[in-house]
Amino acid sequence: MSLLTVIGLLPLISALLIAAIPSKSTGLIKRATFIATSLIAIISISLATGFDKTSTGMQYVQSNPWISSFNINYAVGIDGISLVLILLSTILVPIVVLATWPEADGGRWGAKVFYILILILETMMIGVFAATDLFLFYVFFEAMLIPVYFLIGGFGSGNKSAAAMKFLLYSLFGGLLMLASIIGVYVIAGNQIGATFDLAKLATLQIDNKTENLLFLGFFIAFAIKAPLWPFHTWLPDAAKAASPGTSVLLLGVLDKVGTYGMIRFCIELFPDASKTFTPLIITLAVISIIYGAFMAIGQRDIKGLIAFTSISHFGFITMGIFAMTTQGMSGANLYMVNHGFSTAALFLIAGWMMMRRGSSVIADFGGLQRVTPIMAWTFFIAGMSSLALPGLSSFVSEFLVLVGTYTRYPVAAVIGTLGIVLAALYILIPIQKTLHGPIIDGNEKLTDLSLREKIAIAPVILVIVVMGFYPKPVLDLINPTAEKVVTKAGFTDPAAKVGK
Amino acid sequence: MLIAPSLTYSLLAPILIVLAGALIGVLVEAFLGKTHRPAIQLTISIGSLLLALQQLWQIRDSSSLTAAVNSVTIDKAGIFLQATIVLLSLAAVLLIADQENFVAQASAIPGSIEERSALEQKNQQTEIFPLFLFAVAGMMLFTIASDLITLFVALEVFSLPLYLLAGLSRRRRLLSQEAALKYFLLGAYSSAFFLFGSAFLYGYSGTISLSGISAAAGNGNDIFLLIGIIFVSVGLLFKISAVPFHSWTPDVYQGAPTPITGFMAACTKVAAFGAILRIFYVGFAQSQTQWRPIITVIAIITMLFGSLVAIAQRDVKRMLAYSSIAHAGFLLSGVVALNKDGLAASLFYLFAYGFATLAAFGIITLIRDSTGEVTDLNRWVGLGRKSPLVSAAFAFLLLSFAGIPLTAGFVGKFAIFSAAYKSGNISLVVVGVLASAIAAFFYIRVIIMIFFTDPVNNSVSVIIPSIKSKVSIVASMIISIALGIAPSLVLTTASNFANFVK
Amino acid sequence: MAIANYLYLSAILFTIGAVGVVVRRNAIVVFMCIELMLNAANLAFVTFARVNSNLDGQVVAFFTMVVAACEVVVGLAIIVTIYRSRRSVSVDDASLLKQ
Amino acid sequence: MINLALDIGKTATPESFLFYFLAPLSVLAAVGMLLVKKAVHSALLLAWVMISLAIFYIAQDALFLGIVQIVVYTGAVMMLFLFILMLVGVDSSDSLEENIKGLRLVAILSAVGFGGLLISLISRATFGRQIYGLAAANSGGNANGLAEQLFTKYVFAFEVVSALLITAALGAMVLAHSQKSKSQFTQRDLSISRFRKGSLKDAAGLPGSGVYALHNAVDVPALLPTGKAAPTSISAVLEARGDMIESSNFQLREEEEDK
Amino acid sequence: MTTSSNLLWLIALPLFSSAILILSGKRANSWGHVLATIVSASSFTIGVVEFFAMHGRSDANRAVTQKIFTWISVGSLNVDASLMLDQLSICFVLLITGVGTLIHVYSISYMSHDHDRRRFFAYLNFFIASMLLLVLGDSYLNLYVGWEGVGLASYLLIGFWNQKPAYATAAKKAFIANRIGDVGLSIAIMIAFATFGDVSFAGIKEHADEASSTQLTAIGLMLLLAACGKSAQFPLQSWLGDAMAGPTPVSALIHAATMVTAGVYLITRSNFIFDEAPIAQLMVLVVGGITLLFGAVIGMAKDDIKKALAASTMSQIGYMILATGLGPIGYAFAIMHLLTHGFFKASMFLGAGSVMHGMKDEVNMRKFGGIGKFMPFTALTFGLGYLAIIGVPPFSGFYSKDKIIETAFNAGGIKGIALGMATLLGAVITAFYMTRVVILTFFGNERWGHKDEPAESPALMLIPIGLLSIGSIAAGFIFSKGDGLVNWLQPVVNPLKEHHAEEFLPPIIVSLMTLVAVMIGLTVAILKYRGDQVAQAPEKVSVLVSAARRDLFQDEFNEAVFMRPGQSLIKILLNLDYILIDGLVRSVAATSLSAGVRLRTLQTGYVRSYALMMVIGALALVTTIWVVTA
Repeated sequence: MSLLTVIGLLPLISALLIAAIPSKSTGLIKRATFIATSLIAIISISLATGFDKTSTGMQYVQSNPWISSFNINYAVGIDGISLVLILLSTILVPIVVLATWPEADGGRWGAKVFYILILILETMMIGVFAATDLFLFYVFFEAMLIPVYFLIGGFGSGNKSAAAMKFLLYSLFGGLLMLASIIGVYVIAGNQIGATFDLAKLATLQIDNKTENLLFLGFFIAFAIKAPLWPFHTWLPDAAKAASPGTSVLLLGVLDKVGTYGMIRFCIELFPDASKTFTPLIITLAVISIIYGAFMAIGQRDIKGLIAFTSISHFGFITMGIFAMTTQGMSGANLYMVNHGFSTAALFLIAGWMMMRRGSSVIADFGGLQRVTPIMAWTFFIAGMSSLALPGLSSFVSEFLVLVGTYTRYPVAAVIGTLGIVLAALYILIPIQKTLHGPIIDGNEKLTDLSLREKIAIAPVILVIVVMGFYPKPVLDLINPTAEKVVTKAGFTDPAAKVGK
Repeated sequence: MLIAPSLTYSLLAPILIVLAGALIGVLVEAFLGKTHRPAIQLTISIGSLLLALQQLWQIRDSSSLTAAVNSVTIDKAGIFLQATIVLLSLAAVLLIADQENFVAQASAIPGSIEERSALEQKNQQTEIFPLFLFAVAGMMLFTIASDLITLFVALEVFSLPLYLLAGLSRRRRLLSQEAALKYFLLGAYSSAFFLFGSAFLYGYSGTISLSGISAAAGNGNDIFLLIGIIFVSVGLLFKISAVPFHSWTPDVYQGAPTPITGFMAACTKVAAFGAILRIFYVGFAQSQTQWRPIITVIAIITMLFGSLVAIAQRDVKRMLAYSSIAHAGFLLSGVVALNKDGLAASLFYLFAYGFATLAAFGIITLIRDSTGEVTDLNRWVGLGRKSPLVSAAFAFLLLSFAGIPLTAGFVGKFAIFSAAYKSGNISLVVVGVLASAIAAFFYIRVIIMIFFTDPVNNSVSVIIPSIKSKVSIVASMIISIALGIAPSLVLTTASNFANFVK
Repeated sequence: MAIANYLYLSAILFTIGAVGVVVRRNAIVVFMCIELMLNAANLAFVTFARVNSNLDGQVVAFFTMVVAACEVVVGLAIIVTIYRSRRSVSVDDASLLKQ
Repeated sequence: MINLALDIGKTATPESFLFYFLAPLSVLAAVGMLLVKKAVHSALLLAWVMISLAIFYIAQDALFLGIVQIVVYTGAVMMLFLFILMLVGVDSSDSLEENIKGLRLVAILSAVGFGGLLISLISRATFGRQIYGLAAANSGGNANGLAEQLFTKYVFAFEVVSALLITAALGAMVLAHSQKSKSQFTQRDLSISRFRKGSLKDAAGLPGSGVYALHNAVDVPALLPTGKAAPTSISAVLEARGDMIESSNFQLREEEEDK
Repeated sequence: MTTSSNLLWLIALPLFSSAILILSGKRANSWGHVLATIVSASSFTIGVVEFFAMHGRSDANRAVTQKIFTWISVGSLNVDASLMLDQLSICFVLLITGVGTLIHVYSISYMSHDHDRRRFFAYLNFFIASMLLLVLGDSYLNLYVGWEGVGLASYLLIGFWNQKPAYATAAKKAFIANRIGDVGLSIAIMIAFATFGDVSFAGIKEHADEASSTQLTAIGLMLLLAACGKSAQFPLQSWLGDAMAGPTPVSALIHAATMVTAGVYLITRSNFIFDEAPIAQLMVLVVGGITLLFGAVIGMAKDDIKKALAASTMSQIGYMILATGLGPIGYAFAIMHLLTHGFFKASMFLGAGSVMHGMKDEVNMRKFGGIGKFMPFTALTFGLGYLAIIGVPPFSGFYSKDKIIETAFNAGGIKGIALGMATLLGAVITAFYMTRVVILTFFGNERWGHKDEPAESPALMLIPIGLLSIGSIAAGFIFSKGDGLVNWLQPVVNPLKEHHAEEFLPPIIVSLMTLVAVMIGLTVAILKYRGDQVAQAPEKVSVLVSAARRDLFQDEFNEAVFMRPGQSLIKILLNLDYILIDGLVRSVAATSLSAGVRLRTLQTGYVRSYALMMVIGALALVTTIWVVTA
């Protein structure tokens, strides 16, 4: 059994163990979950240490027959791209667990169910990034929706059931379109090389243009919904507003990355020609997302809605980087996924704590927090700065790579995308001014600053944000070979510099 | 001089055993005191079904066109379908045995003193068991019948008991009787269509055997063949509740006693699809260019219609009825596929759908208030809080119907759509996918009602099921879950058994 | 006269039966219309038996009669039950299950 | 493969006379079935159609079927219909007014279309083979021929039909047979139970109908014409045993009646 | 190239000190300011050491580098986190750390009553670190980090008293204007990478002449945009006035002496690009010229002493930018003016802070008057700064400004005359408004309207002012002595050692013209503001004055052109998102639902209509085959 499988199974096993704890001992449940997920995070780091950075092939591979009639295998393996995303998931989960102790009690079914759902979700998140079998991926891709659905519906606030339903239906719709495409790929594979879902083999298929375009669209729309790209985004703000902060962290931080990850792993790797055909369209959508998301974020009154729309803008950057088809763009987009995961996590967790203390998520209800709760304000500020891609913080490196990578191929898109950074300043500074600065608004005088638990939860995130800003090399080293391989395999080479080296 | 026909009894034994069980049941009704009847009847039913199953296992590799002269074809697919029916029936009979759902005395006028006293005396209408066994035998025969007359007889053999059983609900008897009347009238109506079509098929080919019809194809003028196919299809499409021949489904599903609804929804579908598959794969395969577009259109309409109308339902049984209509559309894709994959996929789908349906209706029997089952969805609100386990099970089944991965429904859908795609019917795949999305809407809405809405103050509760119901529901649930996670065994079996002897 | 005339007759009778089910409200009459359809089918069978020069069609017709008889028993029993509950045999009165 | 037009299958002239005479009549009867108000009339018209069909069967070399049609169908089945009609009220007449809007129009239109298309289709069709008639098949007699088929080729279906018959019987019983919910008590049972019940006062049973007494027991005094109780009417043995009820309880009380 | 391991310490010391102050929270209240000041002084010391080390080396070997680690390496893009100290950067290092240290000292006293003083020092240190990174970075990307870092520091310091909404808004405004500039820098880097495959100064410099002028022009224009943002040049000038919301030492350090001059540094540093891109260079001149007049005009009408000084800063930076636009010869003068301006403007700001300190944070000059006699030291040092800025010889401003005016005239042709006249006009106005400031503040009647007499500030504040004043007096002379600075910078900014093609006017004439210009401005101001003034600003003023008071409508312009349309766009988008995009989604759901509801009515409950449905279904099928077989 591959270490990957072990790591994937650990959360599930933990979930079973948690299930054995009586619901009433919530303290024990929380601690146990935290310890379990932390251990998983630590073990998962060993994936990175044992990872051969020089190789571009899949590592930690394991393949066992699952549904032999369709030649479906339980096949997992990771390359650089998936490794960093798995690490992102496993590291974020304990943080979310630690950060959400009170929020877990506030739901419909109590902490036990909350953490069991989170653990199940963790297994699926690992699975979705590790799967090298198209069918297996799809299974995780769709099954993941269910725990999230219950997390939103059961532990959210506001119009949660409608939001949960919108989320699920939207994603399901996309997923079903993808299913149609998967079936198409499967059948074509059956005709050409024998029925298989093995990604490496599927990448060798010769598909006629029209079919390839349609199949590509099936995949792409699913991923565009997942990673919300304009105009498939409307579920995200609703879901993010309704979901509890911990859920939102996982939803925006990890789950939505499946969309952009899928674009790389499936859209581009399986359908290089169609990718080429659709690149202009996709880049356009990405640019619209960047600007649109930013404008919408500026217009939000609700802090969660704001973060959701900023994410739409960020996903625009990621998509743009992916489809720029340059190594910088691809690596940058990958790094962006990781960085966005952490900065959004920070934003959502702190926003969650703010909202929990204040009992409101309306930006206007805050004010002067810097004076009342300086630590909370600082962490929020740093997270915000990361979100607007301040140099020296993690997002900058990735955003810069994306822009530079895009510019070499699509200068206009890159320039328009760059305008997004002004809007980013607006959408971050306006809420910062309204929440942290200004006079202390009535009702905020007695808010308490971060507790020790909360500090412990947020510290690693802030640390990652800062360290990755200055020293992204370890992660880039993991990503680069794979990103280069993807670009090369899709038939692209970086545009050469006009002069100089 | 009449030469005595030779019947291969060993191959017919599964059906004969069930029929024998039914006959013994009738004798028990006639000669035994009523106190012991329920237990004995149940034992007979289970016993005969198990024996039939055992016999099916014995003959699993057999194949014969002449087991009963030329009336039936024993082949792999037939055996799989029969086994599916028997297995589903085993689960269904346990639900049926929970007599709480059935009328104490069918002849008593609803609301009469007689009815009340029958209830007080805890009378039981144990004739249900032999009727049930007759229906099972008819269904088994329906899947292997290879000439039109045997098909017709089998159709009636399983329909007549169902007409009767549909009217035997303990509560809301007027509705139940109405369901029986509707089912009967429309069923007979569709039989007439079937028969009329058979006549034309006979007129076309000079024979009533499916292989004969197949062999005669292409002899020039196929108008009679087409009329025959059309009318026979109407009869069969009625049984699988394809639009526009579906309209009995919601009414009958709602009115019939819930265990019967479950039995009907699961087993009738298997039997009818078994027959349809055989007829189209064996009898009409040669004329596929004519009927495939027609069935494709019907499949599309059925998927969409079932999914759309289900959204607007407030009654859980009606909702499942429309869901079953939508699933009929999905299954028709397997018929249209007209290849081995399509057959295998259909076999798996029927198996998986059958158990999920049985489990779902089994759970519905548990949700009650003081006046009996509560099927109004508005009153299911907040059930998740009262009984999380049952609600979770029901939610799981709904997700399976919706085709979420890691459920059997998904595997089935995948199998059937990939077969349809392989046969070139991409439009079916696309519409099927869209319909699935629409369908997900109402399944998920029910989950929201159950889990995410606070219970209003009403007295709906989940009763503690009898051991029989429990066994049935739990077994069906286990099969459903197992089929989602590890479908390989059944898929492989279905694939191995996906073979019609022509 | 063409043998096909029997088929025309059969088709006409079948159609009349089919429409009868739609237009009549008395459950018994409705049922009789179904019987008419079965008879029309039988006529077709008998005619086709003649065309096909074999007796299969007649055998089917014979089976149909037997089956129809059984159906009549069950059907009328159901109708009687309904009548006893509702004092009406109008199919329109049995329309509580809807939408 | 012979591809011959339908009109090759010609019938003999007498048969066409028969057909042209009976077929319109049977169509008329069938249409009449839909138009007449009373169900009984419908039933009779249907019987007429069935008899016509029987004649056609016979004309088409299906002697046995023709007879069965008359005996079983027209004779038995239609009688069953009539019987049930009697049961539910023979005068029950169907109002012919339509109460589902538009249904009748649509029904008639689709019927016309349906029939028209069918006829048109049949007219286009060909049998595609030479028609030899049933002379050969019926050479051993029509009934014999049928029997042979029935007991060889279709023997299994024939056997299974028995299940149908049993189902029908069982079904009719389930819906119609009323199990007596109470077993009949005999006089002896009643008597025994009376004496087993509590005190002896019930042992005598209630007074017969028409007796204006409140009690009819050995321990209750008779009433005199004045309305007074007569203690002497009670057996001295009972009095000695103390089983006698105070007789004054039973006097009619005038003052109460005056009120 | 020589490597040095000291460079990292230059940055690391203030950075860590800043982090320590932030992280240790209130515990650092007692010693935070001391640590910060010591650290700043240490950086200065390192700078001095490096300077002398550099001075000791030959021209070619003066630059030192230090590679710290590989920062970003993807494909052909390789950016090291590496620092480079050359003749140009050392000027800045010394200015930043030197003035910075003095201002630290000043702030210890100035901020002593603020309970958040520790945080203030943390920000200051953070600023110093960022600014050093800006000038030490060896590539545009490294520069960019410092560039945004100083922006952030500026944001934090302007908004230091962010409990006042107006101050918080000012901070935000500054950040956003800077961000617009950053877009320029980003795009410039992108173009540079696409063109040269490199983003380091050295790499680009090496190949600059190979690139097409279009690309270079594009890069140059984008860099200019960046410079406009950071240096408050037209059209991104509007934030600087509002930035005076920050504590006065901040205004002195960041918004006068150092950060706002980063644009000048950027253009000077990119001389290899601008020298090859004449159109971009022309634009630099235009921007510089407009801004120097723009700032000067605003400065005439400001009553807020800090805002008047800010306007002056804007105008002076306009001079510098203009100088950088003059090509290889101009850079050194730009830097010279930058350095001298750093001294005198810092000293004046600190002086203004001292006045405010004495006047209970009053900033309105109309409520000052006659302060000179109460705060003699402040008045004196302010006066020295004043003389420097208006360009009275031999004060430092004279040397630097005069050179710029001279070089402007020498640009040749109409361009030269126009630029020269502009710079001269600027000198007139500068003399006018600075005189106005001095008169209104230190002379005339006392108008502060309360009885508390202003007292001279504590020594801790006065010492830095004094030291800076020395700079105001002497710097110009030192720098220009023997063209010391020009020669020092020559290897960096003018490697080809270009000289004036020809002199438009002899230098002495230009100097005289400048002096005359200064005298005109001075005289007009004295005439206008002699005698007693009232404490209220006059209501009825000329159109020009009221326009200048409102910053020549810069905010109104931004509001009308960007903010309002932006806001309505957002409103439209919000509605669009809900009505159109989400509406589409919802309407799909609603359509399905209503289709379901409608189709449901087919289920009438009447068995006959069900039968009819079947008939119609069968009819449809029959029709199909009828059509097909026809």
